[in-house]
Parts: sequence; C-alpha cells; structure tokens
Amino acid sequence: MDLKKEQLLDIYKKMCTIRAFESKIVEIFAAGKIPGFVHLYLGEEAVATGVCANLETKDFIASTHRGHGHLIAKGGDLKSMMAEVFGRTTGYCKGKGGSMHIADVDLGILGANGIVGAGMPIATGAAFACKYKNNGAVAVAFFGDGASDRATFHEALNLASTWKLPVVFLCENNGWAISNSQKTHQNITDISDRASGYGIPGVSVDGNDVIAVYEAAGAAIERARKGDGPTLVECKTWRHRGHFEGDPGAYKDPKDQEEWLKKDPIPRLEKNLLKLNYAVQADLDKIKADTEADIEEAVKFAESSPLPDPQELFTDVYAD
Amino acid sequence: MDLKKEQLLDIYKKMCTIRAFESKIVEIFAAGKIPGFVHLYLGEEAVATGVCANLETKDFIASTHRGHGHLIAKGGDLKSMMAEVFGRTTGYCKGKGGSMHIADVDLGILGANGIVGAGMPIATGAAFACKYKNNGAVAVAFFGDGASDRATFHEALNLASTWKLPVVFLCENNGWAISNSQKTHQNITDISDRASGYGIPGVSVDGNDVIAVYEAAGAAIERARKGDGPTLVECKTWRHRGHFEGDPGAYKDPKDQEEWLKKDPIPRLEKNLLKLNYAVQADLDKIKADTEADIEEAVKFAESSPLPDPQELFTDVYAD
Amino acid sequence: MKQMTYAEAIRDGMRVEMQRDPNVYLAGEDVAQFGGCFGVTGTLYDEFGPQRVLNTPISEAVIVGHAVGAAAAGLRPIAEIMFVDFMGCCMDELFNQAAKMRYMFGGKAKVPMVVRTPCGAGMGAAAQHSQCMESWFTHIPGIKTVMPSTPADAKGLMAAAIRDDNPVVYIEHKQLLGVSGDVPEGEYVVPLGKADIKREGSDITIVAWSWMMQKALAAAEQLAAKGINAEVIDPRTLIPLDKDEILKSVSKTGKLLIVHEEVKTSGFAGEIAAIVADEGFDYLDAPIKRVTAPDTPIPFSPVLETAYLPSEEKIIKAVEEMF
Amino acid sequence: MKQMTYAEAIRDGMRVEMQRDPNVYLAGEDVAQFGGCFGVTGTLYDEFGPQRVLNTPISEAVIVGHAVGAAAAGLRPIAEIMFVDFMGCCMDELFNQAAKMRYMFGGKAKVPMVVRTPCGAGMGAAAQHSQCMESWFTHIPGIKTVMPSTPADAKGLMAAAIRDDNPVVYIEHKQLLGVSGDVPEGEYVVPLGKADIKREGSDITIVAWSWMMQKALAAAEQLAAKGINAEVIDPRTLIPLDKDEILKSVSKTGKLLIVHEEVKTSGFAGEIAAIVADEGFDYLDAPIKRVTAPDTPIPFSPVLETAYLPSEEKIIKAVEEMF
Ligand SMILES: Cc1ncc(C[n+]2csc(CCOP(=O)(O)OP(=O)(O)O)c2C)c(N)n1
Ligand SMILES: Cc1ncc(C[n+]2csc(CCOP(=O)(O)OP(=O)(O)O)c2C)c(N)n1
Ligand SMILES: [Mg+2]
Ligand SMILES: [Mg+2]
Repeated sequence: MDLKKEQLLDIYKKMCTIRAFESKIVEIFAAGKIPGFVHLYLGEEAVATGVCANLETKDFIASTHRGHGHLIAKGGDLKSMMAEVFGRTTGYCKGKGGSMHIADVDLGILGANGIVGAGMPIATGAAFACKYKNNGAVAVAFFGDGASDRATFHEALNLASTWKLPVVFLCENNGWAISNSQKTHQNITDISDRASGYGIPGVSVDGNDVIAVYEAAGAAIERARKGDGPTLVECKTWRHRGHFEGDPGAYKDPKDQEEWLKKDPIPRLEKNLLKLNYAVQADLDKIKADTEADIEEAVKFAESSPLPDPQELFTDVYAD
Repeated sequence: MDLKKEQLLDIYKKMCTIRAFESKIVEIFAAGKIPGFVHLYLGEEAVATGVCANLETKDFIASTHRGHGHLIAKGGDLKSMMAEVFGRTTGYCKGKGGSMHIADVDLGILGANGIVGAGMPIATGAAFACKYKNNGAVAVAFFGDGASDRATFHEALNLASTWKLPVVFLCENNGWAISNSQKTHQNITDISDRASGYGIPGVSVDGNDVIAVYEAAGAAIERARKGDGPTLVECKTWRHRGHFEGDPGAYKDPKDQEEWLKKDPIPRLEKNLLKLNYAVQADLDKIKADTEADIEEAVKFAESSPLPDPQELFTDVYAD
Repeated sequence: MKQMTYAEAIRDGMRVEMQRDPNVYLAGEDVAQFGGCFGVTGTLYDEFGPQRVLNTPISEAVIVGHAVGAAAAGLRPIAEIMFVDFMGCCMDELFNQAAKMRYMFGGKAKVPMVVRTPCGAGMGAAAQHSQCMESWFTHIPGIKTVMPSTPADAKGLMAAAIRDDNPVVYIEHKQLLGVSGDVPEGEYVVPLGKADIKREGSDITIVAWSWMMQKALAAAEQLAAKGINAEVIDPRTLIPLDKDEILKSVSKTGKLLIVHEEVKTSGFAGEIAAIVADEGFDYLDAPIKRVTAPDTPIPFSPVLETAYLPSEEKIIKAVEEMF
Repeated sequence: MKQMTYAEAIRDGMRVEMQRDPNVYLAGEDVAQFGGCFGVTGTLYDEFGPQRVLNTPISEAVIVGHAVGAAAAGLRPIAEIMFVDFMGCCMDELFNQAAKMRYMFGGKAKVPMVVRTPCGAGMGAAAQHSQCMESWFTHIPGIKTVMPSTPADAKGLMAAAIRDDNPVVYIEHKQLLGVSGDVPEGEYVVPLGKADIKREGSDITIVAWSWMMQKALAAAEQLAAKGINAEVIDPRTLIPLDKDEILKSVSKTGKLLIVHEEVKTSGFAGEIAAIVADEGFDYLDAPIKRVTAPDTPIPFSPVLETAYLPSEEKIIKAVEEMF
C-alpha cells in the first residue's frame, strides 16, 4: 500500500462525507422534502472514494443514477449538490437536473445518469478526447452489475479496447439490479470475466475494502495513463438501503443484509487507521462530526436558496 | 464423424446449390436485372450447410443480410427465393422483401435481416417459444464477426444464458465487416472467447471444413435440445466476393484472398468424398450439374413471374 | 362492475387474457416477485408462476427483440419496458423488426406482441423518467399505439392489445395508476380504433388522451360554468385513429383544440391538426389550437415541472381565447 | 464557385471545417480508407490521417454515445451512422444523452456534435435501408435537424452544423449524392434556421425538403406551363424551422401543400400544417394538403417502391385538385 497517512485520512473523510450526505437524504426524503427518485450510495462508499483518490481534476468520470458518492469523491461541492437535490437555483443544474443528473463538467464530472449503462459510451468518448488531446487525462465509467448486461457495456468496452483508450470500466457489483439478484440477471459470478471477450484485463476486488479498491483502480488508471488501454475493474459491494428511497428492499435475505452490514467499509477503515496508528478514536470522531456539520450547512444552504423562476423552464435547451 | 454417405452427399449437394445460386446472382446482378443490395455467401457454404444438417423443420434460424446460404441450407424453396430476389409476386415475400428479407416462417426461417445483429434477439425469442412449448425444438442465430460487436450480441447471449434457452449463437467469422478486418473492429482473435462472459461454452472451428462445422454445431444443438442452454460457436471462414455485389473488395490483401481460395470448402469436401469412396468424380459432376439446372429453372421461374400490382403496396401492413 | 384503480385494471386485463390463452406471457425488469416498478404486475407472478411471468436483465433491446421472435414463433408476449423513456434503447427492435416483419415477409408472419410501458411527468422524475413520446410510435407503420385514460379503458384496451395479431405499444400514464373507476369484470374488450366521447358538447371539440384527457374533462366542467360547452373526445388509440369521430365533432362545433403532454413540435396533435386542416377545413371557424408541453426537456424542480405541464388552467385559457 | 456533386460538397464542408478547427474529427463505420459506404468521406482519411478519420466497429450506440462524451470533453465529433434506418440502434444516446445533457446540467455543458446519416428510398434497398424519419428528430428538444437539397446547401449547412454548439442531425439523401451544382469554394456557411425560397410564385406555397424539394421544383415548372405559379420553399433545416417564411408565403398564396418522403402519419408535414392551421388560418383559402409516402413500410420491388414514393405527378395532381 503506497497510501500515506494524510491520504488515508482524506479518504476516510470523504467516505464519512458521503455517509453523512446520504444519511441526511434518508431523513429529508422521509420528511417529504425532496421529490422524484433518489438512489443512495450508503454502504458503497469505499468504491467511489478508493477510485477517485487516484484521479486528478482533469480526469473524467461518468456516473450513474446512484451518483452522489461518485460526485463527492471526485470533488463535487456539497452545497451545490444538496441544493440540486432540493431543486433550487443554486444547485449544480439550477434545479433542472435533480439527484439523477448532477454534473460538474469543470471537475470532469460528466453527470449522474438516469439511463442505466449510459455512462459507459460517454466515458469512452471523454477518454477519446483525452487521447486526442494527448493531455495525460483518463476517464472512469462507474456502472452497476445490472448495467453490465446492457448494450452499452458491450459496445463501449469493445470500442475502447479496439481504440486503446484511457478509460477504466468500474463495475460496482452490489449484488442487485433493483429486485434482481446478480444470479437472476446473469450467469456468471465475476463480472470481470467479461474482460477477456474484449482483450483487456479484468480484475475483481473487495469493494468494501477501500485500500483494495484504491490499489486495483490505481493500477488500471496508471495503465490507462500510460496508453495501454482500458481495464475492467469489478468491486464487490452491497447497498445498505432499498433500490431507491421508498423501496424497503424486501427481496433481500435479512441474513445477507446482516452479513454485509458487518463488512461496512467505514468501520473497517477505522480499524485500519487505528491499527496503523494514523489516528486515535477522538480524531475519527472529530472527522465524522466535521463532515456532519458540513452536511448540515449544505442543507441549510439548500433550504434557504430560492426556487427557480418558472421562466427558467425555457432556458438552456440550446447553446447559442 | 457420424455422418453417413447419404448425409454427406446431401451436404455436398446443398453446398453446390448455394454455390450455383450465388454464382448465378453474380451474373444477373452484373446484368442489371436485380436492384438493391445483394450480399453473397460464396466461400462460406460449409457453415450454413454444416449447421443446418443438424436441424429439423420445427427448428428455427434467424439469418442475416448475407442470408441466401442459410435459407437454402434450411430447406428454402429455390424458386420462391429467386423470384423474391427478382421482386416478383411469386417470391417468398411477394416481392416486398427482396434479398435482405427472405423468410419462410413455416420452415422456421425467421428471415434474413437488414440490420446487423438483429437476428440474435429474434432467435433468442424463438428459442424461448420452443422452451415454453417444450417441443424439443431449438433456434440458431447466424451472425458475422462484425455483428459480434453489436449491442444485441451481448443482450441476447446474456438473456439466453440466464434463461437457459435452447439457442445456438453461430458466428460466421469471415474476417471482415465490410472494409474492416477483424483486428480493426475488435481486439480478440477468437470470438468464442466471448462465451465465458456469459457462462456458456464457446468453441471455434474451421468454417471451411463442413464436417468440423457439422460436428461443432451438432454438439451445441444437442446441448440446447437437452435443455442445457446456449453455446457460442465460431466458424472461421472467408467471403470470396466483395461485401455486396458492386464492391470490388479492394481492401483485401490479394495474398490472403489467394490463400483462402485454396481453402474453398467445396473442393475440400469433394476430396473427402472421393477419399472416403462415397463418390467418384462423375457423381460429383452430376450433382453439380443438377444443382445448376435447378438454379436455371429457378431463374426461369422468377423471370417469367409477374411483377406485383402496385396496389400490393398497401397490403400486409397489419394482420387483421 | 367493480371499483379498481387503473393499475389494477391493467393487471386484470392481463390476468383475464393470460387465463384465456396459455400462449400469453409477461417479461420485463422486476415484473415477477417484485410486482413491477410501479406495482402494475403485482401478484401475477404468484398467480401464473415463473414460466409465464419472467424477470429480465436490464436489456431493453432483447426484451423487445426476443418478444418479436417469440411472437413469430407462436406466443403472445407482453414485454414491459419500465419507462417509455427507455424505448430509445430498443427502437430498432420495435420499428425495424416488430413493425416491419409482416410486411417484409409478404404477409407471411404474425407478430402478436404488446409492449407495455408507463409515460408521463408530474413526479419530479426529471428529463429521462418523465417523457411522453407517443408520436414516435405513431410514425411507424405496422404497430398500433394505445393510450388509455380510465381504468375501464385500460382493461378493455389491454385485452384488445393482447388479442391483436400485430405489435401494439400500450402506454400507461404514471399519474393515472392510482385513479379509481368502475371496471367490468371478467372478459372485457374495448376495440382498438374506436374513439370515446367522454363528454358531449356543441361549442368546441377538445381532443385529448391519457392523463390529459382527465385534465381536459375537468377543464370542460369549468368551461361549462362559463357558458362554453365543450365536447371532449378521447381517441384511446392513436393508431388506428378514429378520425371520423373527430371530424364529425368538428363539423358540429367548428372549433378544435388538441391537448397532449408530449412536447409540441411533431407531437401527435400536429397530425390531428393536419388531418382536420385538410379533411375538415370547411367545418372550421377558428384556428386549430394546441395545448402541449413546450419544446424543452423535462425539468426536475417541481416549480419548473408544473410550468412545463399542460394544465386545466392552460386549457381553459386556450379555449377562452378561441371565442 | 465550383461544380461539385452533393457528396463532394458534403465532403468539402467537412474538409474545410477540419482544416479550420483541429478539434473536428470524424468517426463511423467504413469512413476511413474505404471512404464511406456511399463514398461521401472519400479521401478525408488520406488528407487528415487516422487520428481524425476513424473506423468504428458496428456499434451505433457507442458511435453516437462516445461522441456525446467527446463533445462534452471539448472536441467536435462528426459521427456517421451508415443509414438513418440504423438510428433505432442509438436513439437513447441521441435523445436522452446528446439532446438533454445541456438542459439537465443547467446549461453547464456544451455538446457540439454532428450525426451525419443518409436517408431515402429509390434504390430497391427495401424496408430497413430506405427510410426517411426526420420527424422523430424534430420531436427531440435540444437537437437540430438539417436536410439539405442542393450541393451548395449541403456544404454550407455542414459547416453550420459543425460550428453549432449543439447536437445536429444532418441527413443527406442517397438520391442526391450524385447530383451536381455550383458550390462556393473555401469557407462557406449557410445559417441553420433560414429557409430558402427555391422558386418564387404567387398561387400556392409548396414546402418540401431534401430529395422532395427537387421533385417539387420540377413539378412547379410543369405547373407553370399549366398556368399555376407555385412558390417552392425549402426550409433546409427542420429544427430550427423558419416558420415566418412559410407563413409569409401562405399569406400571399392562400394555399399550402407540403411534400415529404416520410410516411404520412406524424411526419413533419403534420407539424407544418398544424402551425399554419393555427397561426396562418386566416390566410388559407383551401384545405392544407400533404403529398407523402403512404403509411406502409418500404417495399423492395421497384414497381412497388415507385408506387410508394411521392413523385412529380403526384405533386402536380394534388396541386391541381386545390384549384
Ligand atoms: C436503460 C434503463 N433500464 C432500466 C432502468 C431502470 N433502473 C434504474 S436503476 C436500475 C437497476 C440498476 O442496477 P445496477 O446497474 O446494478 O445499479 P445499482 O442500482 O445496483 O447501483 C434499473 C433497472 C433505467 N434507468 N435505465
Ligand atoms: C445496425 C447496422 N449497422 C450497420 C449496418 C451496415 N452493414 C451491413 S452488413 C455490414 C457488415 C457486417 O459484417 P459481419 O457481421 O461480419 O457480416 P458479413 O457481412 O461479414 O457477413 C454492415 C456494417 C447494418 N446493416 N446494420
Ligand atoms: Mg447493482
Ligand atoms: Mg464478417
């Protein structure tokens, strides 16, 4: 592991921030404060964080419907994110996108996406732009186990491999596509087995071990940066909540849920940090409290921000 | 090899019929007698023939833009086919389909197809119907190396595997997708390597050796009939002509073309038949002459058949 | 008659037809034990079992594409696409395969399949989960397009769609799923291609379907109070379109307003307007008007979404401007 | 000015813009050494090399989808889809991604990309290789739709499409590729949204585009001999539509005929008819007429295909019936 103390504490903080952000959304969604669909990243924090710890601002990511974690990990602004979830003018998308479409192109965040699997071609295109401009940047496409069955997975991996593009296909296998367990939607265990069909490397790691994720993604990203083409990285993880808020997740076996809760990535990293003597409990408590305060502030910012003017409906359809 | 003399001679005859049909089309297309696009199967006869020798009438096939060979191999009527290519009322589709859409649903032929890769979901659905009705029938989807890059390949193989459907995905790797050689459109050599991504067996065979094709396809079809699910079978072959009639195929290296012409499946089978003492040269000459006569008759039938009445334009849009 | 929600009525329509014909089956994402993303398939899995109610991977192309093959091979699939917004992932299978197979084969194939899919805005689901786009389907010869506005129509049109020997796109509106109404029990078929005059009137013809039909009806009640007696026609199926009923109504009222939730440009209102501007030109005593969504994607924030949607008020205002 | 075919003009439009802006590149099936299925990209590979002219696998979804990502990341892709009929394989990428990205992101993205694709019947290519389906694209807010009818327009509109900061669907007609005409050399831009009156007249307004514009012009010449002086308007771009020019013309002629090769129902003629039946109602002295393909798939046999296609004769007949 080549992660220094500061880096690992940063990673911890990011994970806590995602946890706090998402936990807050549980609360405000239940309170009826936000409309539409929200898909939460609780339990999967190690994936986005471990991956994005390898990325620079110039690098791109394409995210999913379950995007908050990716956006925070890539440096997204909490206030602008929260305001967007609330549909306010100060949100990233001026309230036009909502949870499923948050984006920050300046930070290389090419958007959450409401269409499962749509991010893979987009990331492939961004990677093409990186190669075309020869600027050393890379792109990462996040997508789920369910998305690995979509058309776009196949076409994107094949093109990226054929064109040797600097892109990493980062599969978050949380075992579920809504109510479908992995084995009911595909006949394989390791999604990374699909890599060989494109002539690229594939690797599977424990997605709840942020260090393992960091390392596997890091190797793939380095490979991409060096010009050696794409890699398929599968992170095995679990979503703590239902598919979207409002889904009780009754299809999950409670025993599985219990097992996976024991593998929660945050306590796991905490243990590690304590063992490595990178922190004492009080440090960790402080970090957690800080992130929670940040989220409180973001909510305050969002709630006190103005709703869009109805005339805003008509703007931003075309660039002129 | 469990092929008896009669069977092998039948196979030889089918291959000669395809050869004669396609060679005739070269001639009549050049003479300007048929409009639109025609994609010829010359050189690939062993694939369709070897595969379909394993099929019964109740079984289904889904074909491609390069469909004549599949249709003849599955038992398609030569006159109806030729008349369709000529756009006559006596054609399989009353002249509405043309070369790219010839079908005979009663024979289990679910159509040639103008959309690359479209046959795979269709065959998957036909296989579902076979399983649903539990009638012991199977479906075969023919498709090219180029088609193996399409969306539909991925989604069909994944669904067929997950649902354990009696379908065989039969890839005719002729090395080209129009002007793109295989290595410029995918980063793998054996397309059968894609099978493992779906948890199904994959096998590659010499597609110019009709007995090898017969055996590999036979094993896959048997597996499907037994209820063990799909197989991906790749047959390596070569098209003798350009992509469509009118394409000189200038992108082909003449040396490659020459090499492959040496591997022509028909002389190869002839040698085999002679060696096995299944036939003497005169028998083979007779079969060839017979098939050529059949084709002449088919052309006569087509040319003397009436053109459609313009009012036919409006019929067959909907079933009532 | 029985009180049912629109969702229950759709389910009952499927149930009765599945009982009637063993070749009818249902496949889609999360339609089995989970009962469908919006609960529409509900208990059908328990009633008919895993052979006839099947979950699929997230693979829209093969959901529709396999249905084409299964239908050509003798079954009658009902394929669910979770949101109509996802139809972009399977348009080839719908428009080049399902719709054209019969014609291309010279009439020698039947493709009896239903693609069920929910449409519509109003729940803050933003640009990729809120669309109406029926006009695309109406532009595809070979398929039929059904958009019920009431529970009874939902059931009867579902039966007709399943029994039809052609591919039918059956579009249910998310905002109607919970709406209740009287629904005939047992076998019940509403023929495709027959409009329903949901309200008789003499001053203006309003054509609307799906959720907008409900809005048009409510607007008509308010207009009646203001002395304008609107006739409200629900075509129920856009293809086939019962244009005679529309022309007959316009011949009586002299005025036509069309309401839909699709964006304005190239929405199906344009087609209806064009038909009437041709075949009913002499009946018209005023310009043909449309109340539709504007030509923008669908915004997330409820303030903006409300501004986006056609509403009772917008309909009333448009009608009043025509007098 | 230089004599060029329509295909050469398209190529010249791409060439000049590629010379001007290093961020413009071209990707599609067989567009490189092969020069494109219809020869339109021709020598561009030789001129610009493998970095800027790229063959793709047969993967329409990622052809369009990668262009979205590349455009958002600062390039200006031209993506070729070999036939417009194949757009069903990449509609999601076009309508949910390319078209909506800017809006969904609150205006904070630019997606400057062109999807080039040939349309049209007349070569016996049957149901899946002969379609026109522009109305689908016009129903998608966020993209523009361009359909040139002459070599000069083809070049100038290509330049405008490439320079535009939005996704543009640029549809070239297969029957026009070999047609020659005068084309300005060097940089030449025809603005999007500006109709062109291809023939002035006073008795009737004929709106037509792409190949049908050529047929309408030919019909107008014959009609002139019969004493009917038709004005022929080529909108050139359907989105944005220059409706003012159409309304102005109808205000003068009182009569409107729209011609397109798409099937009739929900074709773009319906939209134009609806606009005029609303905003130009008072100008009209006759029903609005449409000459279009019928609502059928496209048949293979030349006899049937000829019956399918709108023609000079059909246009003339329709016009004569309006007097
Ligand atoms: C093309 C498409 N099909 C279906 C859906 C509906 N849907 C949204 S999320 C989802 C499940 C996605 O599963 P997975 O990719 O594993 O991601 P996860 O939700 O587990 O993070 C589905 C089916 C969609 N949004 N887009
Ligand atoms: C979806 C789609 N994309 C592109 C085409 C144009 N096209 C027709 S055949 C062909 C090449 C097919 O290659 P392959 O699958 O290897 O089959 P082959 O022609 O070699 O038999 C292409 C690109 C098409 N018909 N459909
Ligand atoms: Mg998942
Ligand atoms: Mg090939």
